[in-house]
Amino acid sequence: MRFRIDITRREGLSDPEGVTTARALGDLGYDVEHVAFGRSIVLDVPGDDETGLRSQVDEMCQKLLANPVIEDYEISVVPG
Amino acid sequence: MRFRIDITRREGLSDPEGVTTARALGDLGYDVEHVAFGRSIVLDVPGDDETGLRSQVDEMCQKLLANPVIEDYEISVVPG
Amino acid sequence: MTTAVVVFPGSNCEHDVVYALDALGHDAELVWHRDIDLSGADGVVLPGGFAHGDYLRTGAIARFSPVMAEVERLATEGRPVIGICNGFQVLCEAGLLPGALVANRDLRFICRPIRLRVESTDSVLTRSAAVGDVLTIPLNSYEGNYVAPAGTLAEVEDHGVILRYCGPAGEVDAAFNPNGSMDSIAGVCNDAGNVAGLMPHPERAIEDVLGSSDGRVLLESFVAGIRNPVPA
Amino acid sequence: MTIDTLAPDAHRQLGMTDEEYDAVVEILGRPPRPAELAMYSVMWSEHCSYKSSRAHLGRFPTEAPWVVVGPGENAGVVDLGDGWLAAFRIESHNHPSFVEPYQGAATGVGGILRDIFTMGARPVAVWDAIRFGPLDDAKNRYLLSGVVSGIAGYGNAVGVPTLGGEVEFADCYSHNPLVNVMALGLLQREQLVLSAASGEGNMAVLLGASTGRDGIGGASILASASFDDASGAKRPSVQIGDPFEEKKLIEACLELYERGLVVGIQDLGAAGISCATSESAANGGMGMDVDLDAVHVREPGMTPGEILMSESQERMLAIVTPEDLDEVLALAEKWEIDAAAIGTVTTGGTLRVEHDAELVAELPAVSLSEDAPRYHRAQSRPAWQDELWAAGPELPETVDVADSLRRMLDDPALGDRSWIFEQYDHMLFLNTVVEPGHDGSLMRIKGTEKGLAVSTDGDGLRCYLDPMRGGARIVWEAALNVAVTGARPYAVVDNLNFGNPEKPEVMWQLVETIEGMAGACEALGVPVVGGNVSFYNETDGVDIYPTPVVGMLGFCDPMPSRPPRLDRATDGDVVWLLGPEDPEDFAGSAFARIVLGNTSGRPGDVDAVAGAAVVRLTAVLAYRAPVLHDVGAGGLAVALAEICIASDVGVHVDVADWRRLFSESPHRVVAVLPDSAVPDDSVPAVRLGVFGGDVIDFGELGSLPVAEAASIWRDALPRRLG
Ligand SMILES: Nc1ncnc2c1ncn2[C@@H]1O[C@H](COP(=O)(O)OP(=O)(O)O)[C@@H](O)[C@H]1O
Ligand SMILES: [Mg+2]
Repeated sequence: MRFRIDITRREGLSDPEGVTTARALGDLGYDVEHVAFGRSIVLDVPGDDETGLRSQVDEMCQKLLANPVIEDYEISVVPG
Repeated sequence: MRFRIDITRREGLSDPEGVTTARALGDLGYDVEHVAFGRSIVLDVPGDDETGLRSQVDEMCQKLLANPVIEDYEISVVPG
Repeated sequence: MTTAVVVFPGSNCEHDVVYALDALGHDAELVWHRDIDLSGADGVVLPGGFAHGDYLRTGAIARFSPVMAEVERLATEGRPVIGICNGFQVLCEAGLLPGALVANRDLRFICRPIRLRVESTDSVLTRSAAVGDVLTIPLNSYEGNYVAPAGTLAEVEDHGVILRYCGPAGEVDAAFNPNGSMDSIAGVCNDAGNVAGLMPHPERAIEDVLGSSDGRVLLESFVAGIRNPVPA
Repeated sequence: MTIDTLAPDAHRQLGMTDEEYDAVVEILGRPPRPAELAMYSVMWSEHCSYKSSRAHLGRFPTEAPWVVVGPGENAGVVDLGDGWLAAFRIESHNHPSFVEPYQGAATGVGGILRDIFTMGARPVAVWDAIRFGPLDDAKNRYLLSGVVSGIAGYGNAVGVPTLGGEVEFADCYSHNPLVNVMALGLLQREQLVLSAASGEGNMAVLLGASTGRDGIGGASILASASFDDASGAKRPSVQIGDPFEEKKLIEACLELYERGLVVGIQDLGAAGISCATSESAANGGMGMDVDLDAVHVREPGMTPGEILMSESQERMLAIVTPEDLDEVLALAEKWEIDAAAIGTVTTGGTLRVEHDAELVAELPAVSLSEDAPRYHRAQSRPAWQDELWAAGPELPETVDVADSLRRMLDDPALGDRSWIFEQYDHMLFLNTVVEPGHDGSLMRIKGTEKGLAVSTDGDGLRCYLDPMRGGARIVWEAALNVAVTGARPYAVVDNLNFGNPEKPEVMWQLVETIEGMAGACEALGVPVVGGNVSFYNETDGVDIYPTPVVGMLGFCDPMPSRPPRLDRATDGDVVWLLGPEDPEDFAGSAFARIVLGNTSGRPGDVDAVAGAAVVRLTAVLAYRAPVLHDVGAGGLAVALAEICIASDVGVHVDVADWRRLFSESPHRVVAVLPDSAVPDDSVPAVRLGVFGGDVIDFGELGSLPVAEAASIWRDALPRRLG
């Protein structure tokens, strides 16, 4: 089964990368209001029991893939 | 309007983050088959003419946000 | 005429480059990235560092700095233009050099002297060296992993590779590839040879008291290139 | 509840005692406004006020003819001659690094760098002294990797090389890692700037990053106060470092100094704007009117209290004359950083803070610092101390020397540390003459003959076993570590990492440690020019080892043209052991810990007279010896092995008594000399043997091939960290 994890910086924490990129887009003459960066991870886990696998992926996020202290994450199933 | 850009490493080009993460997950005892890393950028562009704004965002990607030499990208509209 | 050492916000090796060129008796001047007139420049160095914090993609934002239009002009006119480390990444992003640089294989920053084998002397960085020379020069990067799509790589292999990571006897082999670069590529040049980039820092290897002087031959090549440029 | 709606009696939640609260009422002659209470609670917190340690720090010697600025300012400053000054300081970022290792360590680097360029100096080097729990626990591996990449991620990107440091492992750091970072800067005498705000009508300009809600109270007890949770999980007090912003801030500030545009300047740290404004005003004997509406905020709807207390990173407060204001703002624009005049210097010493034309604070600026409480907390010698001393290692008749050496070389604290320092740019600026991987690191000052050597040293276990002796020994070790490069010990900064000061045992440890360190500094004639105290390093009531860390600055002029290196021993070189030898100093040694599994006993004492003689001779020999290496953790055997591995050559030494190989008595140096002439008669010198072959050969006692030793040693960290 193919899962997709979307990881974003938690609100209230500064996002220097977003700010810097927004400024760069402005210098290029684009009018953008807000830029936020995130990471996405796509992984295939053998099996088809969605709830079981999902909780496994959630565990992976807690342990390794995301940093719960400063990041929020969302898990979704995507077509393999 | 809020757009979301998903950027992924082009097939066949090394994705060290993916490879290393797959190994790390294996070490933690998880059975994952394939891990691919990507980045996502969410940005707000004033206006509501989707096609017009979309091509503008596409231009931003071509020019700055993605590196066509090694990356593919996908643009989608997301709820603001 | 002096050589322009471009300073982007976040650059940090600019003073070292000026110091090294000076040690070779060559004049260089710092140029702020917003300057748009390099008519006085006989050559350009894009130094190492973290232009714009390396945010978004290393080199991605810097390539749009106002000064880059002039850098491209000089490059197409056949003037010597080199990029060191972050400067190399900027030149790749700007399309003045082929390929791109991504995160090191082990996802760790690498700061240590490594060995390089000279692959070609048809570039402004290597013309004073000899093919097969083995040079010890410090590497200092997180995104030093050279990649290029199959087609591009073939062309680069054909006439663009100037330096490869190697072992003590010049052997090129995965064991001596510090960061996973394709074909152990450490430095490349454009078709004309007047634009070249490399990940290691020649300016950090110009005095024995710093551990090595092997970087001199590369910077001497650049200086020689300025005195009589390769025709475009 | 937010800072702005604090009930006046909320002081307890802010970690203030009733007595401290009464003192505030006394000072103000009325109950404090919410913002005022928040300011006092942070400024009077242990972290900002040193209320438990100040009474004892006075014990350190702080004077010497070459001291330009002693403790008290943002960094200590010493004179290097010919107009050159060096500014340096050490800081801890222990708690934040446990909460979020990457950002905690990164912002630790950012903070200590600001302390340096606040003085007018260009930061040129960083050192990191870090401590974790054992690496067989995944959490500790995660913390180590995170801290190291945080230091690398910030230090490399901000463009300041990390020239060295140290690392130790022990159970007591498992839930309380220690991350101490030291930074050094260089400046010309006329560039020296202090934090004092002077000149009525001068402007206070806030430079750098915008002010957000991050890290409010992060440095103080406020972090654990209930308003922090109430303000929502969305606002953790974790701060995100932005090395790019700091790099621009450094260049902008240095240009401001160069053009003589600042009267005074102060970095923003704990308690953000409230601390920076009150301290610069207080230091100048002035007051200040502050307008919070002028502050560039990152998030809409920030309350005055949040703006005042925010600990957002990468900000500085410069005092400039009204005439220069425009030039200052223009320069900030050139470097692409924000700048805003947020205050005016006033006479009378009052700090007045307004927001929306409303008065949110009005208090005597000095009262936040000078009137902070001072405690003489109870001290008592721990009941366990005697048992600890009695339980020292039992030395067997014989030991398997080769196998013991193998096990010690495989220890993460003794093995190759390049896994760490090769992630740090340690070459930028072309000053690094002796890079990390030897003893002290040595940097040149371009355009002069001068050299600076630095070593950071701590020894948690020994300081736990005997705080006074342990404290003295780390100073003596640091002194030898710089002496082997040819430098003479010149000045010291210290970072005192301790447990809960409300426990008499911890206070005893602190006082003993300071006594030991101060005594050693006096014997060496080195002043302490700055430091930092980190208390409350305890988890579930268990305190860490008392862990002082010294940052020793050594100075040489001229610098040796070919300073000693571990990799310069060759066939036929004669190897000597210099200094007094005690074959029975095993308490707290690597051998006892690793081979005997014993971490008790009483470490041997230092010998000031002999120690000083060894340091003196070592610094002299550095001008002709190819290799000098002090004998530290692991004793003589490990010191020799390190030289053999680095130089890829064997050695043959004959010592009949195995204990001489592993004992860790202080004041000893291994000296490699090209000839067999006795080095000098001012210190005991024993001819140990000769280099050659490819085996580390201890004669009767056993031997180990250099290649095998090397691969074990090199793999010690990688095999654990991948
Ligand atoms: N955390 C660290 N960061 C950078 N360098 C380190 C670190 N730990 C150790 N090193 C380097 O490894 C070498 C050996 O460290 P150490 O054994 O503590 O030296 P010594 O025993 O002489 O004090 C030194 O050059 C030191 O700078
Ligand atoms: Mg040492």
